[in-house]
Amino acid sequence: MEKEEAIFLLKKMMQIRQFEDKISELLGKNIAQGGSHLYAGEEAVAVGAISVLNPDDYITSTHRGHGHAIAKGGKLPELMAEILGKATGVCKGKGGSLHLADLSQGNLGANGIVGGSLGIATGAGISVKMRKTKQVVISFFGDGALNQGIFHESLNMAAKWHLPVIYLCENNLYAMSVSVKRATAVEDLTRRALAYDIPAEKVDGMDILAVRKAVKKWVDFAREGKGPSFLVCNTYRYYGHSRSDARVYRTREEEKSWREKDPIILFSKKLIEGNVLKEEEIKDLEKKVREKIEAATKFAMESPLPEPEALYEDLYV
Amino acid sequence: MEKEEAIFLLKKMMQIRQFEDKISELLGKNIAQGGSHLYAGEEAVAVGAISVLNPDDYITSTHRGHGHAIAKGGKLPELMAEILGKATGVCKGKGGSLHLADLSQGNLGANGIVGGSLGIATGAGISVKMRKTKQVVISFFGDGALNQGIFHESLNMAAKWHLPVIYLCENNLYAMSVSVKRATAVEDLTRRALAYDIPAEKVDGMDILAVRKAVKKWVDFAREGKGPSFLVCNTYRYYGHSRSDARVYRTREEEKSWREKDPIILFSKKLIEGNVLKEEEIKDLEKKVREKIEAATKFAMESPLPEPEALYEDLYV
Amino acid sequence: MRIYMSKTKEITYRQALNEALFEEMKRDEKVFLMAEDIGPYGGAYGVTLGLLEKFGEERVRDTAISEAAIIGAGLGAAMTGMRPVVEIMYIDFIGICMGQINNQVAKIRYMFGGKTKVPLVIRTEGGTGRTLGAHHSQSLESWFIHIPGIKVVMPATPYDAKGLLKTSIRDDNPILFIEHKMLYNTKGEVPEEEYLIPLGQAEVKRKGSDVTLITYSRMLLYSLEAADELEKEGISVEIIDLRSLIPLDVKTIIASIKKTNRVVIVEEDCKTGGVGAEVGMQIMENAFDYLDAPIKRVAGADVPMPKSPILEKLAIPDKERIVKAVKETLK
Amino acid sequence: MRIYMSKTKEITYRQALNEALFEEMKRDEKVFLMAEDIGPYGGAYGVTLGLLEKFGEERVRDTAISEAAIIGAGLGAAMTGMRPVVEIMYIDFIGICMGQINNQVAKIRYMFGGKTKVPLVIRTEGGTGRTLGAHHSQSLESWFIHIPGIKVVMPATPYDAKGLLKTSIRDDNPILFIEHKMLYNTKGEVPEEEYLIPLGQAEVKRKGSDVTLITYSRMLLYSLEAADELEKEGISVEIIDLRSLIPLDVKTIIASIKKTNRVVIVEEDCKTGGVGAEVGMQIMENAFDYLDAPIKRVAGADVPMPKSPILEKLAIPDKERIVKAVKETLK
Ligand SMILES: Cc1ncc(C[n+]2csc(CCOP(=O)(O)OP(=O)(O)O)c2C)c(N)n1
Ligand SMILES: Cc1ncc(C[n+]2csc(CCOP(=O)(O)OP(=O)(O)O)c2C)c(N)n1
Ligand SMILES: [Mg+2]
Ligand SMILES: [Mg+2]
Repeated sequence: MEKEEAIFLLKKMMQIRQFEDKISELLGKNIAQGGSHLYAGEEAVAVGAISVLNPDDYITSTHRGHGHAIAKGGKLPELMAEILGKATGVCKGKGGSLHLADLSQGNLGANGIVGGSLGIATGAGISVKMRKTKQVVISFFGDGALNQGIFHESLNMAAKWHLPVIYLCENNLYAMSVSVKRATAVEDLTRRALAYDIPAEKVDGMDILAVRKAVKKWVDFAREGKGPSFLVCNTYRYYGHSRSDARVYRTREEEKSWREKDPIILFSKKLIEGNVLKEEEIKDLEKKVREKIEAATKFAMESPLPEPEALYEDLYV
Repeated sequence: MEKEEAIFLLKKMMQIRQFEDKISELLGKNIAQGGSHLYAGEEAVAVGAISVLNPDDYITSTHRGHGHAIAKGGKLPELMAEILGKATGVCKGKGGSLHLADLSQGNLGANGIVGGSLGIATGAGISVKMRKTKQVVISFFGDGALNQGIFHESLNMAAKWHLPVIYLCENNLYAMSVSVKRATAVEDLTRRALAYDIPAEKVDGMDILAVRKAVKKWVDFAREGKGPSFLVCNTYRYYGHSRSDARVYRTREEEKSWREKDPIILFSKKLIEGNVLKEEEIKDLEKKVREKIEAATKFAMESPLPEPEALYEDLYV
Repeated sequence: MRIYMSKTKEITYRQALNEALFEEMKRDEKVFLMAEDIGPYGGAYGVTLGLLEKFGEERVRDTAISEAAIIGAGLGAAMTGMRPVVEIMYIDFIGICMGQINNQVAKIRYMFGGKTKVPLVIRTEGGTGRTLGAHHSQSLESWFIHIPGIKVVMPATPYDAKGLLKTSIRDDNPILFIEHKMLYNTKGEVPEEEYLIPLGQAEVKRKGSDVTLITYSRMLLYSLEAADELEKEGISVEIIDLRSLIPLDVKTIIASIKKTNRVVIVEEDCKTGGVGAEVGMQIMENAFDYLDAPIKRVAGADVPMPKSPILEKLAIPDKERIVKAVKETLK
Repeated sequence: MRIYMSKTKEITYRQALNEALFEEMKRDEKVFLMAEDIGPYGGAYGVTLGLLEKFGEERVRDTAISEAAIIGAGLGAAMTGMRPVVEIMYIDFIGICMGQINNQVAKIRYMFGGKTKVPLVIRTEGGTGRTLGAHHSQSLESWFIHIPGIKVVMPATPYDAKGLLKTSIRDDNPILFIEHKMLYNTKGEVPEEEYLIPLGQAEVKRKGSDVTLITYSRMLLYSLEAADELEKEGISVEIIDLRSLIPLDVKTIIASIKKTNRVVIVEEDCKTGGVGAEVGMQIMENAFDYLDAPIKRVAGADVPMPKSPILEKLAIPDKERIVKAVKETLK
């Protein structure tokens, strides 16, 4: 692993983690309002997967979309401002945490509806094929979204038309409070894809290099015109589902055991052991990220609210 | 096979065939109006499957529902009257061909929406389990309905809760004009069920005894509390999808090859060969059925139309 | 306005709903719940907290995220002898199961010539106020008043919430029961003993003589505030809380208008094609001659709900806009 | 009413739509079709016949029966550079993809701060007349006028069908384009050369002075018949064909009312919560002082559409009911 690349990956993961911790703080202080589903713990998935994409490749994201947005090149100040509902936000304050999007970066958007963007990803795949651009699409969604009918309809469509879409399931074991075990008869989620002859694979979602390797393989597969794939990344969200979640459906021990597999710590260790980075360099990186997050927060907090006229703008072209 | 039983099965199949031929005739003469999806060719499926049910077991049906309704004990005059929109129809003329239902017979209804009754069947399964009645449910649907999201949601729910539902796919190769081949990447439809660990099987849907045997097995399975199953019956509809269908999507040869497997002729032959029934007995049976169909048609045609007041009746309890 | 025959207690709207579910489940074992996150989690807004412990997993069923199947299965169970209470976590998600509600739940009884009944309650919640953005802030009730065969109930107070939910569960027709996210923590008096409220009866929540203000759900609270302020200026507002949109209590509305000759409708949903349009036209058809001024609608903006708190506030009626509309009606 | 600049030909509504699709697909290779049974079958009502042969399987895509994915994929393609025209075979089925239309298609541009556009046309058809029963006879347009972000177009004549569909395909906003099953075989004059019709312009389809009759889609035909009959009795009816419900051409409506002071709205959808309610209230709000009589709605019955031909006929407006309503307005 090249040093530069390692730094890039580690930095992105740190950005996400600190972004989320910051938002948690802002929510606690009521500076951020409304719902926010935090991605902390799952950083290796977004960063690992998106790091193998080209800038003009597409992703679709979820209600837990901060990580994807940052990994896909979203600017921290604009993202932070969006979450605070400011005019300077990436969606001018109209979308908020649940609707971060940036088409100029190929991010077709977070989505407040579970499974809501699966069709969009599939359609982007059609578009790519028709325009013959060799772009690929990664569709992110959770283990809960698998139980939405549109998941199944989309996979069938993608399989039939050999669309260049990687359906990437972030299996963090729970959909809100309902575990995969309680939601579905078959815990091995890859079976869903096999019903459509879509190749499927499971990967350790806490290990950024494992995610990268697997995604790279399926991205190449898609780019070569071989069609869709299905990848289940096993991971965990550190925070509750949303702010009000008392986490009664899981144990503190389970949470602890996953924290021991923390993707940032794990990757840092590997880099140190492999002599790619020194501990101080990592500390230093973390500090720099912190400064960026603080700057972004400052920018967001000092940004103006939308003007009243904005209410009626942007509805139609 | 007992003679009485053989007669019962053959008679039911003949009733359906002649009912459908009669409706085709009435549509041609514009005596029957509106849409009608004819079941002719698929008789072995409905009759075979429903013949192993108890009267208080449930079925849900489809837009191609005449066969299911007749097999589940529907009275021919009432069914015919319903299709003509008469006050004496089983739904008082409000449902028509697409909405034949008779809860007193356990028929939870035909459905104008493809896949529209899959959830209903699943819920009936929940109800049966909660009421501890040992009833079972057969959910009929076509190969096209497999591509509706609710199919997938229902199977997952049934698998998770071990519901006593037999999901029975009438695979007649086409959903309107789109063949299974063109609609889905995987022609082996049983794979869809395996995604939920639901046992699945394919059977020759032109052979009533094969259908009976398979359905009997899964009905017993359900009654014993072992959960849902998925059965694909391979069959063919003789008529076009609906009246206006020019059948450009399939060849006359293909049609002919299926007619050679006609379920009524096939079963008749078997009965003659097995010395269960004589050819004259079968001819006689056919004649009697014809008389019944004529009587039902007469009843329906002479029946009164609904009174204007009926328009506002039956909406709320 | 209400005189209680029995002792009362003060509880929240959330508790009122929880009590209604508890009492009806205890009374009738055919009643069961089926939805996402209603078990250990207790529902997104805590309405079902504790019910799993009391009634077990068979009667408090956590499901996968499969709204269409939840409704479909609820219907199937309702047609075959059970009385399910299902839930769509936010009304914003109801589009996913709109086919099931519109074509199956609402139509099956009529299509089948009245030979079945569908005692199914679909609980959901709607409205703005938590700056959750366009996918968690909608007020979609007007879609459902346009679906013959389903009743639509929208309580604004703990008293109404409990009494109407209990009645809804006992009703043999399908019912869409829409709560409001900003009401769960509001408090009100509720009788200690059991009571029911018939569906289809609006309630005059404030007597007045100058203007009839028609509203429902959370907008009742804003309307009451506005009326208090207007009273100081000598304007007397009569407030009608519809409580159920289907059946709609036109009688109570007309009776009030005959007295005031002026109408303001306050609704949180977006204006075009909203509930106020229908209510307004029913007034037009039944009381045109009593109107001394055009009916006014104070309604949500015709935009998806923006996230930004400042825009969200602008997008829906508030006290000031209501006060202004009432005054304009009096000009 | 129309004066043609060029030579015309007489074609059916079906042909008009087919020509519009053909011309736009030829003009712009980004335009493609995706739906059930539009290929060899040519669509349930024959609108896409011949297009597969002309443009191939990539641009005329037969799909599985997956309405939600059809809409979702159409949206994804529209956001990334294509101009899909998708189809929902009957508007009755649109509930299945209502979540995709309401939450995704209509809202995404606004939610994303205007940073995307969604040039997506959703063609569908609605209405009664073929005694197909409750699942194939609905008029659900009013749900969509309550969804900010999507335009709703409903042509009644071949001329309008062609011109409006072409404009819709070129529009950068999502459009629900609703045809009527009983209009496909109707004929009308259409220019030989290319033309477009702007969205949001109602058309006065008949000039008159006594009553303003507002209608759209198939009800235009019944309204014209009624006006002919009324003319014999000396009653002069002005008929406005809305053509698009969103945007709604309030100006043309008000201009007419200022002249006639009387309004009848004729709509095929069921009355409660229907399009007429909104149109009526906009008149109330903008032209109350010009009204000499209450606005009348002639609308569908509030029931699921019954199969029986006699009941179906009773359930929707006909010439007689329109005539009667116009006369009542004049009393
Ligand atoms: C259609 C729909 N149903 C329910 C919800 C409420 N909800 C939001 S997130 C969530 C859980 C999603 O689980 P999963 O897909 O596993 O993603 P995760 O939250 O675990 O990242 C639920 C039920 C929703 N937003 N949309
Ligand atoms: C949701 C929905 N989409 C489309 C249709 C139109 N349609 C009616 S039947 C049919 C084909 C159904 O195919 P299949 O399920 O295989 O049943 P079959 O007609 O072959 O018996 C279609 C597309 C419908 N009724 N409902
Ligand atoms: Mg999850
Ligand atoms: Mg089929």
